[in-house]
Amino acid sequence: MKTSFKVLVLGFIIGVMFWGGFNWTLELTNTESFCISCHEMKENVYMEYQNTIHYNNRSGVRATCPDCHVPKEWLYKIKRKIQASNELYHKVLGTIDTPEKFEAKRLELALHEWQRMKSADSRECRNCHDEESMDYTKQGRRAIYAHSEEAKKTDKTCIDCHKGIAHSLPANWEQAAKDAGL
Amino acid sequence: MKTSFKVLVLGFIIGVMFWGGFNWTLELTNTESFCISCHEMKENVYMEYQNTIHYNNRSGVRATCPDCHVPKEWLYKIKRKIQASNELYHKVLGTIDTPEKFEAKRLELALHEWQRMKSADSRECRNCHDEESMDYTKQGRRAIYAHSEEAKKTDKTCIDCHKGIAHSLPANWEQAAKDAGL
Amino acid sequence: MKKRFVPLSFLMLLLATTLTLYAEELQSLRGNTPLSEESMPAENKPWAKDSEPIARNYVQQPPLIPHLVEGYVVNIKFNKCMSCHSWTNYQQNRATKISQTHFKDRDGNDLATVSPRRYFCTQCHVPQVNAEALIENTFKPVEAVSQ
Amino acid sequence: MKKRFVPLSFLMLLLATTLTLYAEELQSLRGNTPLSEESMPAENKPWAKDSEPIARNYVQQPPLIPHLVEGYVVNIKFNKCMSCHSWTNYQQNRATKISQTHFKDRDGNDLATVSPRRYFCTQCHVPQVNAEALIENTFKPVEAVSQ
Repeated sequence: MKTSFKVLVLGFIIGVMFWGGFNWTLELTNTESFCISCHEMKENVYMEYQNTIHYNNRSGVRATCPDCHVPKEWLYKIKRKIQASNELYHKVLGTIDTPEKFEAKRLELALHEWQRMKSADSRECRNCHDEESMDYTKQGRRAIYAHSEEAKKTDKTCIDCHKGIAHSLPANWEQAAKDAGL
Repeated sequence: MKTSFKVLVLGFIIGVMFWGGFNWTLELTNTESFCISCHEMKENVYMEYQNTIHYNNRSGVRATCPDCHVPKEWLYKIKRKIQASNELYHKVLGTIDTPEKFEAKRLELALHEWQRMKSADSRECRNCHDEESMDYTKQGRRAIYAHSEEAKKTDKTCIDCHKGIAHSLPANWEQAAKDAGL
Repeated sequence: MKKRFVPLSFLMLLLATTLTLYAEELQSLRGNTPLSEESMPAENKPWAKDSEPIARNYVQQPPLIPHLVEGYVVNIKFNKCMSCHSWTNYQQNRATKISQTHFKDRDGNDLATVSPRRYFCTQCHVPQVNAEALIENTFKPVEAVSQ
Repeated sequence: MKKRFVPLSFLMLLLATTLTLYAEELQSLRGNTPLSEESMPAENKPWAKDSEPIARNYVQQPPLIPHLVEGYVVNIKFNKCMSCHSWTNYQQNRATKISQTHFKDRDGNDLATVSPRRYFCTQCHVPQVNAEALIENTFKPVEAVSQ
């Protein structure tokens, strides 16, 4: 009895450490510094992102890679992380290990991401940009119209209009997006 | 041996559930809806906050109660949560359960929070507003001067200037803050 | 009786015409839309961004506010304007200090603090939007205030 | 030789005076600060916020851009302006459509797409800042373009 209690406590401690460690590691892979530890990310998309408002702006509120590309809710996050194992596979293959290869794949990769965002009703955009908190009167004329009338009339989601705000757009993306229904 | 392995697994599962459950509960107490479940918060500070830029702004990026008042790093968070047990005690006592009582305590409470923020170099402000991401050229003349020259010259931290941006200021706060070295 | 009726009806016609013309020129914020229909919202005029002090146009003009004042509270407990424009703070904040005239009551007695009738700054000092003047005017500032 | 020298030196003096006067009027961005000292940075002029279309001042004037264009990319792969101002998209975005003149090459031949010499929009169309004119001028738009 005494021994099995000790074993129980041991199991408990291992359980706590496992779960804490698992989530800690998960968060470690959920940082910008982890993302740009691959030169594929650092030399292409990260460079482009640095010229955008999500990197540098008036109030200094920055969105980093995982803010847009990894869901915040645990289940969606795990799902995305498991899908990302495919990225490890292509990292080993070297599928996009030169800027030229990356450029050739850019449209395909962008379409994947747009598809993911649209199907989730731009969930990751909305983690930060909440419609309820948005003061249209502080926006420009075009944004007021787009947000208050156009978007509601046509049931659009953020990514429908806001493509290419953080990274360069692929050549001929407009037709490709239309064909894919994005 | 077989039994103690089962006990170990049992302990492991309990450990995982305990740790998962503990953090899940911790996060539940770290939401705006939890904060304003007390009428003390809902009828005073929450009402005031709704008129400010942290509630409603151009881009719809909102800061909720815990974003400013609870540290994000685990250890600091736990420390603040333990201190918050004092708030439960005063909730039971009814120390600030009318607007009049709250008003009478406002200066004291504000001084506590300013002290906490100043001593942590406005850590919670900087969780969102990173100096590195801040584009001074997009700010007004006064902000450019204050951020690029005044703040650096005098080694100031956010809360030194940005008092009262989310809640009403107490009467005579200026002298009281000066006396407290804030 | 009949004699009087003619000029009266003429006057009424004149009045009606004038009112109609006037109504077309001066519009409410909802424009000419009938009450039974929903009008287009008036165009949103954003406040002007911070600028250098704006020159005055006449003697005794309360200076215009050349910066954003959104969310600046002036109430019984607190006057946000004073956190920069008071005599204590103006130097550190490189702001214009509040005029000595604001320390006098209506009888001309000097007070130690800002006179209550001068406490609500935006009663006289107003920020600007980048909008066209509703009515054109050709007012020219006097030489004394135009540098 | 001596005869020629006098008017030459006179001309040089005149030139030097003119240059000096000119130098005082026309300043570089660092103002009059000597190179050995650090100059104050020039004042930051924010781009004008979105407004209604700005009236043209002369025939053939490229219309000014009445909105922010920061971060709008125009490169070999992509022209951000065209995502609103192209013939395909202008209606949905309530934008001015690109002029038919932009589909002609320099020899006057009609093309199916925007002519390469017209592709870089901001070469001719420019956004505005709320700044005073560097040099005052009294130019008045012709009647044909001033509505």
